[in-house]
Amino acid sequence: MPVLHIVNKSPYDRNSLDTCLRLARADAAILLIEDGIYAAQKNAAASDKVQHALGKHPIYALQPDLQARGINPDNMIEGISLVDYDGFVKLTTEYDKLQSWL
Amino acid sequence: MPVLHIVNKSPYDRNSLDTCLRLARADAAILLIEDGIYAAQKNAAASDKVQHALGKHPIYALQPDLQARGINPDNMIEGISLVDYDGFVKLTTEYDKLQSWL
Amino acid sequence: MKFGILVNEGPYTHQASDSAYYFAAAALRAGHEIVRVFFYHDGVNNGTRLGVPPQDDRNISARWAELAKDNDVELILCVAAAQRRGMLDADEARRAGKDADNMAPGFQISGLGQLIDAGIQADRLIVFGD
Amino acid sequence: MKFGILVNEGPYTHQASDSAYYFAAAALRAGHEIVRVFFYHDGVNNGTRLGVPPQDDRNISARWAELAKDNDVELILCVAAAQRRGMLDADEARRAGKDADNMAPGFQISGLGQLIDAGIQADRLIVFGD
Amino acid sequence: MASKRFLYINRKAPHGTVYALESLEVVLIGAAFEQDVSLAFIDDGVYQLMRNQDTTAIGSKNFSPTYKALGDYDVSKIYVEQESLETRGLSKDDLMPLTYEDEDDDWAEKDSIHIVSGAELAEIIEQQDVILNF
Amino acid sequence: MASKRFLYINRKAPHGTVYALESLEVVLIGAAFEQDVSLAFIDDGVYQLMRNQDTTAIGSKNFSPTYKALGDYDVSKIYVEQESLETRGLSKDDLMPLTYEDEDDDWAEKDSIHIVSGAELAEIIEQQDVILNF
Repeated sequence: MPVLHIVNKSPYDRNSLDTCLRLARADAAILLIEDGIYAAQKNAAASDKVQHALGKHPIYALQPDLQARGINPDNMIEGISLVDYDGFVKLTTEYDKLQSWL
Repeated sequence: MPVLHIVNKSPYDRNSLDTCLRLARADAAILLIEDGIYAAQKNAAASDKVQHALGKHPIYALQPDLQARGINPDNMIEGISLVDYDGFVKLTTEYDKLQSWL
Repeated sequence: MKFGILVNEGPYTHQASDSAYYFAAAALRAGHEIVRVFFYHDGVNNGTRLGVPPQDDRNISARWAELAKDNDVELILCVAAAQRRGMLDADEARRAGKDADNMAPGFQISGLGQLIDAGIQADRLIVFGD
Repeated sequence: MKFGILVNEGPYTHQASDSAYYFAAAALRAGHEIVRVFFYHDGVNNGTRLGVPPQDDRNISARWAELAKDNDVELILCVAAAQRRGMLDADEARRAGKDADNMAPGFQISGLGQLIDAGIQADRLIVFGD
Repeated sequence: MASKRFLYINRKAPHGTVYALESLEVVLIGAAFEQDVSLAFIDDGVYQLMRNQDTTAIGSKNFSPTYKALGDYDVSKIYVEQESLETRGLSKDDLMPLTYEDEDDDWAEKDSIHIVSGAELAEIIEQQDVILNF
Repeated sequence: MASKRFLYINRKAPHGTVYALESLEVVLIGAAFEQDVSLAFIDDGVYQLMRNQDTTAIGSKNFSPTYKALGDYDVSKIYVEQESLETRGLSKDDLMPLTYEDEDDDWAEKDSIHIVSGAELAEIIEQQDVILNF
C-alpha cells in the first residue's frame, strides 16, 4: 500500500508542499494539517498547483485546523476531502507508509 | 538614516528573503546571517535575484556563518561584502532601524 | 493496530504537541494501541511538571500524563536531548550534581534506542514537528 | 551606543541564542552598552540552570550568565512565557505551589513591559529568532 | 521622555505557532507605555486577522477576538499588505472589522485597518524607531 | 524479528537549527539495531554534507566529520536528490566523500553517496517501513 504524505506548513511560507508534490507518486495521498491547510483555499496563488495535484492524488484536509483558522469549507478547492481526527487516524491505517514533510 | 534588513533563513526554505527584497527601499542595506547566508552562493537558483538586488542595496554576509556552512568565499556572488561579528555590530550602529525578517 | 508517535517540538510554541495529542486520543478511541510516545529535540520540554499555563489555556504536560495514565501509554523523553535542554528526573539530576529536577510524573527518560524500537514494534510510526 | 537585545528562541534548537550571544559580546567589545537582553517565547528556556550539555559542546545558559556578570547586563525572562513553559525562579515556584524551580543565577523574571522599556531606553533594539 | 515609534511586524500564521498570540500580548502590555504604536500584517501574518476563527476542536486558546480590543487600547494603526492578501486569495472582507473611536473627531468610530501597498509599507517601516519581530 | 526498512529524511540545513545534529545521533544509535537503514538528503538537507564546514567562529559543535563515520556503522545507502543539488548550484564534488567497505566484495572501499532523481527517490520512499523526519 502506498504513502500518506502529511504537510503541516503554509505553501506561502515554506517549500514543503512543493517538495511533497515533486516526490509524491501517483498512488500516494496527501493530508494537509496545521498551517498546511492554507493550501486548501481556492482562488489563491497556490490553488492551481493543488488543483492540478488533485488529478494525481486524493487530498485531505484536517477540519479542526481549517475551523481554527477561519477557512470556510465553501472557500476550499473542490475535490479536497475534510477529515476530523478520527478520519486522520483512519487514513494512517489505510496507507502503510507515513511521510511527514517537516 | 535607513534600514538594515537582517535575513536569517535559507531562500530555498522560506519566503523571508523574497519579502525582504519586496519591502526594502533603495537606501536600505541587507545582512545575511545564519541560514540566510545560502543566498550568497553564486550559480544557484536564488543568485539572479540577489545579483539584481545588489544594484539597489549593499548586501553583507556574516563570515562566521559562511565558514560554518562550508561556503567558500570564492563561491560567493561578487559584490557581497563579508563581515564578522564586529562588523555586524558596526552595521547596526550605521543604520538606525533594524528589521529582522523572522 | 499499533502506533508509535514521535513529537519533535515543545509545548505551546508549535502545534506539533497538540496535534500529536489529539491524534493519540483518536487512535485510542478507535481501539488502536499506542506502543510509545517518544519526545525528541525540544519535544522533551513537554515533560515538565513546572508549567503554569494561564487559567483559560490547556495544560499540555498534564494532559499527556493523564492520557498516558488512563491508557497505559509510555511517554519517553530522549535522555541526550533532555540533558542538553535542562529537563531532568530525580536520578539524572543527582547524577549531574544538580539541586533540582523538573520532570512530571508519567514521563520517563530513556535512550534514542526507544525510538528505533518504537519503529520496529509499531505498525505505523507518525512524526509531528515543525 | 545603547543596545537592547530580544531573543525569541531557546538554547541549542535554533541558532538565535548563539547569534545573539556573539552579537552581544562584540557590542561590549566595541565599548557599547547593553541595556537589557530580553528572552521571550521559547527564549525563556535559555535561563535554565539544569542543562547538562555534552562535554564537547558549549553551555549556552552558563555563557549568558557569565557575560552578564562580567559586564553588568540584565538578563530578563518574560514571566508569562516562562510560566507557560515551566521556567520558574524560587518566588514564582512558591507562588504557583511548585516543589522545585529551575532558573539559573544571573537571570531575572519580569514582565513584558521590560521589553518595551528596552525599546525606549536603547538606541537600537535587535531581534534574534526563528 | 519623548515617545518612540514602535512597529510590530506580524508575518506568521496563527495557531500553527504561538508567535501571533505572544506578539499580541506584547502589544497589549506595550499600549500602557504611551508610545506611538503601529502593527503590520505581512505574508502569512494576514491570516491572524481572518474572521470566524474557532479553535474549539484543536483545544488551544482562541485569541482572535482580542484583536478587536486593540482600538480600546489606542492601537488604531493597523497596516495590512495588499500583495500578501492577494497572494492568499483574500480581501478586506475576509478580515475581522477592527475599529477605534477617534477622540479628535467627537469619538466617531473609524476603521483601524489600512490596506497598503508594499511601497507604502516600506515607507512606514522606514519611519519607525523600534521594530519588533516575533 | 524480521528487520524493517528505516529511512531518515533530512531536509534542514545544518547549524541554523539542531535537527541535523540530532538526526545524526539517531542514525548512529539506530545502527546498533541491525535494521535496513537509508538516509535521504533533500532540499536544504543537502547542505549537511558540504565539505569544509568549520563552526569555530559560531561556537557550536562541528558534527559534519561524523557523517564520514557512517560507513563504519554499516550505513552505506545515502541518497542525495539531484534537483535539490542543482537548485543550490551544487554538485557531488561539493559534498564530503562518504564511503564504506563492502564485506561482500573483499572489503573494497565503495561510495555511499548516490545522486538520485526525484522519481527514483519517490520509489525509495515507497519501499520503506518506517520514515523518520526531524
